[in-house]
Amino acid sequence: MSIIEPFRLLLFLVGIMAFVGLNAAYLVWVERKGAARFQRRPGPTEVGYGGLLQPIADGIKLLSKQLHVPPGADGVLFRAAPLLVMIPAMIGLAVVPFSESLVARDTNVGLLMIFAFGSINVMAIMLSGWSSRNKYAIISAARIVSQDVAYEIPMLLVVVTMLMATGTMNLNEIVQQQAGWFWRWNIFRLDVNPLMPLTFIIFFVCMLAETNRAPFDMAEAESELVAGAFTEYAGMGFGVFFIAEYANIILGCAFATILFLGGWQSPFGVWSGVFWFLLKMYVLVFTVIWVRWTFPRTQFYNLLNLSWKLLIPISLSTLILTAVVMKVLK
Amino acid sequence: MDHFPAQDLIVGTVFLLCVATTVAGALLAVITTRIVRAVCGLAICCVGIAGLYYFLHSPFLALMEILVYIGAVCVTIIFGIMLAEPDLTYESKRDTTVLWGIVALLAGAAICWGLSRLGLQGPWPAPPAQVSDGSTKAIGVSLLSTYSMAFEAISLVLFVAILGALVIARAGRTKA
Amino acid sequence: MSALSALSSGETKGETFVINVGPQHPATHGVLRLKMTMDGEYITRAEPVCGYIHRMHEKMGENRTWAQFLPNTGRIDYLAAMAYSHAYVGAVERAAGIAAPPRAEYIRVITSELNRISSHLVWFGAFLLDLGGFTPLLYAFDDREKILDILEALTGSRLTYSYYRFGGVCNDVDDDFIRGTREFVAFMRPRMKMYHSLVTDNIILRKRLIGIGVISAEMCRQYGATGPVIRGSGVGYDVRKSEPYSVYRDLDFDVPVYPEGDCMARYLVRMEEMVQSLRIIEQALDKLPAGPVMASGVPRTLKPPAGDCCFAVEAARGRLLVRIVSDNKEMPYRVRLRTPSFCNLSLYEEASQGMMLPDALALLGSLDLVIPDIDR
Amino acid sequence: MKALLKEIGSGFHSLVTGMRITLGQFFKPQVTVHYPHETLKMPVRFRGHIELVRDPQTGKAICFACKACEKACPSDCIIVEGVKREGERRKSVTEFKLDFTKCSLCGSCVEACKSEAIRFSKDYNLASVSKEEFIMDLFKRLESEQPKPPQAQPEQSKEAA
Amino acid sequence: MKLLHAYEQADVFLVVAAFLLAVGIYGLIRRRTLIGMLISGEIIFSAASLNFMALNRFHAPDPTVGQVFVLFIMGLAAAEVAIALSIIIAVYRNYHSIKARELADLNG
Amino acid sequence: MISSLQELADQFNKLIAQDVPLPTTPAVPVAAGAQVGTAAPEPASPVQLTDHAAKGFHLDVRLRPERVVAAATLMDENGFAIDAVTGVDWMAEGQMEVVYDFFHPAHAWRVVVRARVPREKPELPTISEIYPGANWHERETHEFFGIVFLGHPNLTPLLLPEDATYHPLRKDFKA
Repeated sequence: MSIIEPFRLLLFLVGIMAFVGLNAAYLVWVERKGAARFQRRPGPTEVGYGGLLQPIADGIKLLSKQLHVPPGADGVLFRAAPLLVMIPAMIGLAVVPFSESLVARDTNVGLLMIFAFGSINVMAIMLSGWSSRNKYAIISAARIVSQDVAYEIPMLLVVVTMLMATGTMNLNEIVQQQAGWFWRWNIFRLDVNPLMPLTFIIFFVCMLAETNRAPFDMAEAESELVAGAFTEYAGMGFGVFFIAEYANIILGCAFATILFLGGWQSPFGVWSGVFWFLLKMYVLVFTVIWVRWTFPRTQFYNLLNLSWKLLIPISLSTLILTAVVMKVLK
Repeated sequence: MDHFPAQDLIVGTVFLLCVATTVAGALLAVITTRIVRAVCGLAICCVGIAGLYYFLHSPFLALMEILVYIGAVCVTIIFGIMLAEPDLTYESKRDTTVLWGIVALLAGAAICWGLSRLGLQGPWPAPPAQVSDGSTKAIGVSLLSTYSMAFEAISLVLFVAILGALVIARAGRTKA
Repeated sequence: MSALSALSSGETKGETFVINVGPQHPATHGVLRLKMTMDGEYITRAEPVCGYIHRMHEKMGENRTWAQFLPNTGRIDYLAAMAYSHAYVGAVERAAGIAAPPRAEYIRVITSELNRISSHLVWFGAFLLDLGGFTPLLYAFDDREKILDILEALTGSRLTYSYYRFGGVCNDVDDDFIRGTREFVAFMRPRMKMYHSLVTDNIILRKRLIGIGVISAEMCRQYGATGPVIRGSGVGYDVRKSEPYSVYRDLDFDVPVYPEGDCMARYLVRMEEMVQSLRIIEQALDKLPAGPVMASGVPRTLKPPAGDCCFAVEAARGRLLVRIVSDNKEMPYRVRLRTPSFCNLSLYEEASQGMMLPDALALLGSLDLVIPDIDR
Repeated sequence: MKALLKEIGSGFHSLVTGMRITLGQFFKPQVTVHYPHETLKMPVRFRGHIELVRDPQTGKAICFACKACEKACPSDCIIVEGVKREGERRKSVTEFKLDFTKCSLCGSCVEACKSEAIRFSKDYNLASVSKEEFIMDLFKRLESEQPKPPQAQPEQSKEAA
Repeated sequence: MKLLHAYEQADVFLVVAAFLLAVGIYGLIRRRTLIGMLISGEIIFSAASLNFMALNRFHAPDPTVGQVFVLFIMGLAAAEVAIALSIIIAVYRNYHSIKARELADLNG
Repeated sequence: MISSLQELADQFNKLIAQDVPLPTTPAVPVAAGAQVGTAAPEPASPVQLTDHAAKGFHLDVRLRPERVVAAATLMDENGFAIDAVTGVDWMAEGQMEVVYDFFHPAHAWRVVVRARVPREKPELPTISEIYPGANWHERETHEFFGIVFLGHPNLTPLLLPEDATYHPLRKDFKA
């Protein structure tokens, strides 16, 4: 360990926190503006130019509110849940290579790291729902578990497929393998698996479900469960869940970019860098927002049907296909 | 100077923190009266153990510990609590008689003391020359070569467990 | 879900628990309350509790002159106020033996049908909102705004029009109105196609609506459910056809009927009805006769001869019946408003049994309830 | 199996179509009017609260307190008082109270008025923190205004796109 | 500075593992509900895993064997939890209690 | 199943044939100030075909309160749907009228069934067993008029507050 390493790590940690914070704040703005554009409204305009200061105003508002613990709730868990929900995104982003050198911790098990800590997310939301002592919240918590468990399986299968194709769990190496023109990206690696674009779509769908975004926002389902697991949260408790939602979207989109879209590689084989990574990631983030403002919410059993009857069989077959192709053809 | 000044101090402290987390989590898991907090204790304990694994040069297993224990075991248990725990997480104190508490405490202390003695005094073979590099490749190779039979057996056990769980859980259900 | 049953106190038995949907809940569009006894996410009993905005319009009718009660009729179903005025005006005209001139009748039909489209657009948006789709709501409101602009220019108000009078309507339509309405009709047709490809064809929506919340024709008959609810159950009952009032006899339109009885059927009935309404409006504009818009010789203070009579219209939500009893005085002896939402909601308890919570809310949305229409 | 594949295909197609439509709307101009920066012009028949009309010749209120509006009002929110002064043919109004908290904007009063002495204002920006402000004396309001404004209601609005 | 290099001594890990086992057994005896017992059981599993890992690191000739066994233990633990919880739920359905004592009539 | 309204009228006639004739009360009260000529002519028969264009319904049936269930069964057998149940308070005559509206979903038939109960003891059997939709209508009629529907499963206020003891649509009710 060199003398610089701890400082570098600290710097990155601060950087990631700032990145997550800023992104969460401004993705809210993008989401509101985007939703407004899809619905042909102006969106926020009053605070700052084009409403650019709106997230700050919202943040101040949330900060100035009291975190109310409902009577009968489990106060410790109720307060701990918002903290817990931030951990996975923070740790996950620490292993994400934004560019060849711009990575907080370049580890050999980066891929596993994102998944391992991602599982804390489920537990955090479940605890928040449980500890609120609210019927809507408990229904929501039960939904979240079934949903996340159901979608973790196809997602893991897809990732295992990618693991077979890349042969490494080091995210930086995965990106480096995709250097060159854009048909070298994993999503177009049809020589490894002819169904690669489909695999990407499955991954994207699972990511939407894992981050509880529309059309899979069963847990929040405001027309049924008011605000689901977050019903009882006020002030910054709610704010943290809000930030975590966007942090998880960022992480999911960054992960998809690395696995499928060549990370920081440029589509033309030259001038690769952090710019391309962010561009690809934000295009995916925009797609997430776009999907949300287009579709109605799925019903619970449809969601599980989709996972168990469609996504899992397809992702299993792509896994087997990849194994066969790689064993037979190589 | 290619070493950070207090590197030893930091690493040592982190290790001790891991040990403390493990111990605290385990104690929380068995002492608290609220069952959900007990699960949280288990989760904390697992985080600590994951840290210990990391210090044992096995980051892969550290992450698997978190993935399996927190992501699967703890979540499943909380889910089970939601389905089956009737009186909102409290374990009533009445059932735990003082006698049982003392018996449990004695048993725990005895086991702890005995095992520690055994562990500390045991004639262990000499440590290997080279330390494992924590590579996942070696694990994978041995899983699929030396221990492939056990691997298959475990997968069979998991499969049967899932089927069994489904059958048992569905048995009392009226609605499909 | 026993943790939940531990949360509900007293009224639970075994595995069930009670949740309150409403009176303040995003799914109830107003102050309706549903007391749901649930087993997990399945509903064992959903009891509607209404009356939160009950205003006793029927008693108000007995304390006002015949003409003074007219503004009230626009405030019962605020989304389709024209039909309610039409029913009341029709009943009083029938009792007093007044006949409105043909131009007025045509204007009534045009405005009623415009109002029906605007009401269905609100339903469309709100229903999609119940299902978690926000964007179609805004598109629907954009279209509805065009109708409201047309009606505001004609009547002076956007929701509570108070436009009809005993013996006619209070303002004549002008060329702007006719041009604006024709433009709207031309605009709305491609818009409906857009809705179908954005919403109706959507696989998520289809999965959520097809086969969900089936209401049989027999159940509709026993509960007196009417309008799109009964037409979605395969019965082509429409007051405009079965008891033709105004000039509907002279206009050519179809009554859309879907036999499935599920949420999708009711959805499609309403979507189809909007197209039919456009057809009616177009024809009525073509046939719009010249002449006065008020009958002559309507007395200033009306005293219909003693007796009772009814007038039924097809409001946006179904059969609306106004029964008046007169004792030959300035004020009605009795005004009875039989509103469609009341009867449509009454079958909810039976129809929602055993459904999952989100499906039950889809069913609730597909009934297209307006709360003041239930509570009056 | 074939049906399943067909459903998957058509379902996927429907999702793509939906996203194409919303993206198309994304690039279209917005349809909302950005109140209060933009306002709409109220139509001629807009029913706001009522106000008294000034006789252009005399500069006084046309209303002669016949109380037709008071009778027509279903909500009892109008109180009109008038006196018969010496040398005048008709009564003249001294008090015209509108309890706007009760008014349902039905327009019966304007319709009942035979001499067109009341009309609807085009004012829709009505807000107050106290209830009393909506119990307004329209006669006093008329008196306190400038004697001869060409239009009682200034056109402060502009046509929005 | 022995304490700061504790992570390089097998003894520390073995003592922690022994402590975890003891805590697990304490919990197993003291807990009255099935889920509480399950949690204690998981802690005992963890103790075993930790022992495997420690000995693997410090004393085993083949550095993978311990890790492989810990992976197996994790698999078994997951299976155990799945089965145990389904049994608990089934028991709850039939007895409306998951207190071990109240299930005594399962004995006969 | 009937094929014409005349048949239905005959069935009703058969239904009430064995009853003692109803007391001859005018269908509507003639108010003190009104001219006698404007009052509706008293129907000769309790079962009467009416002109839809003038009245809004086709068949007007007056019967004794005990016959209400039989009448509802008759309507149900003939495929009619419940339209509404409501009351009218004829205070001057010391009576309350319960009005049952029915419509036919397939034919354009509208039937009105009326029964009068004394104002002091306004009781008549419920038809909510036959038409579950009548349940809410009867609850509403009960809370507004105080008419008791015997055998009704849940005669609690529906629209009024649950502790309401007053009946606002009675003519002697002053808010």
